[in-house]
Amino acid sequence: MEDLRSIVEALIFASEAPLSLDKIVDIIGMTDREAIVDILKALEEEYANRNGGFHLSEVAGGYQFRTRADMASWLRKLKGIKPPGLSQAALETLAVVAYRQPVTRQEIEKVRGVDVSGALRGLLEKKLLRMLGRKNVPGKPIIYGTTKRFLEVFNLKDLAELPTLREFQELQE
Amino acid sequence: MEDLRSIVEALIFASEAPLSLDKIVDIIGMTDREAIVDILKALEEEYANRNGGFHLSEVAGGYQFRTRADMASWLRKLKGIKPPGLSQAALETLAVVAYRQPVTRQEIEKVRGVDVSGALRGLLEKKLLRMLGRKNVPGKPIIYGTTKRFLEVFNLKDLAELPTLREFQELQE
Amino acid sequence: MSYAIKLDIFEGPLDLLLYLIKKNEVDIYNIPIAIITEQYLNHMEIMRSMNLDLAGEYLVLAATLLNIKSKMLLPPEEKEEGEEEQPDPRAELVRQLLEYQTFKEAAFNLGQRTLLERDVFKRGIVPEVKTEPEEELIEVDLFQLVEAFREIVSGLKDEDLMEIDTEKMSLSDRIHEIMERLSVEKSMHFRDLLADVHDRRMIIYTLLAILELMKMRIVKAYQTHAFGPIRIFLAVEE
Repeated sequence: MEDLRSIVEALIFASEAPLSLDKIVDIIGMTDREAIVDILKALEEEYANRNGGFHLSEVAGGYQFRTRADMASWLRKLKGIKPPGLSQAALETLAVVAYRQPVTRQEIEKVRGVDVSGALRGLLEKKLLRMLGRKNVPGKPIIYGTTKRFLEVFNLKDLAELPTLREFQELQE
Repeated sequence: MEDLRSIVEALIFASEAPLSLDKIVDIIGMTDREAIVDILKALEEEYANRNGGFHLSEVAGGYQFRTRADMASWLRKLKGIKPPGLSQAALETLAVVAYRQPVTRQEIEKVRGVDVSGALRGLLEKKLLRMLGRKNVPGKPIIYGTTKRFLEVFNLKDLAELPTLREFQELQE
Repeated sequence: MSYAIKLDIFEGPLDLLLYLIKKNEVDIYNIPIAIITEQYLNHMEIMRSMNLDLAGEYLVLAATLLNIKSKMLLPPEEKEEGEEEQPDPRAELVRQLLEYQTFKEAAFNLGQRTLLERDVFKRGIVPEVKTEPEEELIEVDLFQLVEAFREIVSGLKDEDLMEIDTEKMSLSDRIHEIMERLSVEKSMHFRDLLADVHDRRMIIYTLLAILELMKMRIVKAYQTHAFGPIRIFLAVEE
């Protein structure tokens, strides 16, 4: 099925966010998921072998074309940007939410030992975190969790891909 | 020059607009234009022969990856299943209703300062708002409120779970 | 000078404390509290002299350290028969430090990942697909909703409008439930509305909801005779 491969490729290429297998199957209107899975695998392999400027990665529960990591310095030149990066405060706040979610502001502050409202707000604006609702305890504090965008930005298939906290504890011993 | 090809490819792929030869030469910092021209030709040919979901075209004085023209119907389908978003106008109207309900159109307009009939209609169609009834005052204006669907979309158990402005302000430093 | 820069990048009191423990090469499970406390207080003094904004959290931890120090100075109490051993006054602080250190490590690991828009980039241009022009759509979540509301009301002069009344939100919930039932049943007995309500606040909200709906003239309440059952109707048919 030569053309099915092209359709899958075009869909992933045109999608703004990583495109999930479910969506691909849904759009193509095919029940044969296995055929699509095979195509995705073949495409991933093809781009990896070709080793061009970009390849196909599996990220945030979907597929997306991304430039090769060792091209970064050229692309920064193209975009005329300094790597935006996140502050240490933002990264620490993000780490606590990623591992402890759903989590309240108070719980994050207990771990970090500082006020985190500024960091939280920044992460909400960047859509790396979101408000999930409220915790059913006195005061009903708002609870926070990570977003799909978080997975996309940090190049994660899913949250389970993060190393466990235990691994970091062992590092310290 | 295997890697130069990859760099050119990555630059075109990640560029926001069609990328001109001049710009490519400028970024790579090479005086040998001919080498770049050769790479561009080779890439164009490679993608044409491969006949995948997209190829490299020369447009508007630059180079750009574009999906194959005969993929258009699939891409339209892709666009169609985008997560239902809201325009800024709809979001603002929704926000006013959520926090001020039960509320009439006139009251919303007083807060937002613009005509909201279009936004209201859209939100009713999306079943995020509903008519609660009519206010029994001259003109019998319709009264609007949010729906169950609204609670679902925003992951709320009930309206009392909406974040308050005070909580929101706490996030600001 | 390098000292000053170092101070600036502490992420908080726990970070400073971890730094001191590392610098002194002491065991985190057996912190020499007297030395570390002194150095901690010195650092605070330097920060203050440089007019750095000293967050209250630094003071809280200073107090904790001094408290632990004084406890450690007390001679161990005579143990009585069967009495449990005194817990180490440093135990809670050690637990906190270890936890923070773990997350600091996790944060470092996150920062080391291949980041989008820093290390890798996605396709730059959205390929055009001919569709009818429409307004640009944005994905929204709760944060965007509150932000939108805050923006709107912050432009208003009326201070009252800034308030969000959580009581009113609960009231709106009750109004919705009543309207939902009325749209099906057309009319109902007031006491039916309270039939399965046991929470006192809920009873109050129900009463307030009915009053609000009557005030807006969405519903009407009738009573056939004094002390008779109250029936509620939709005032205007939709």
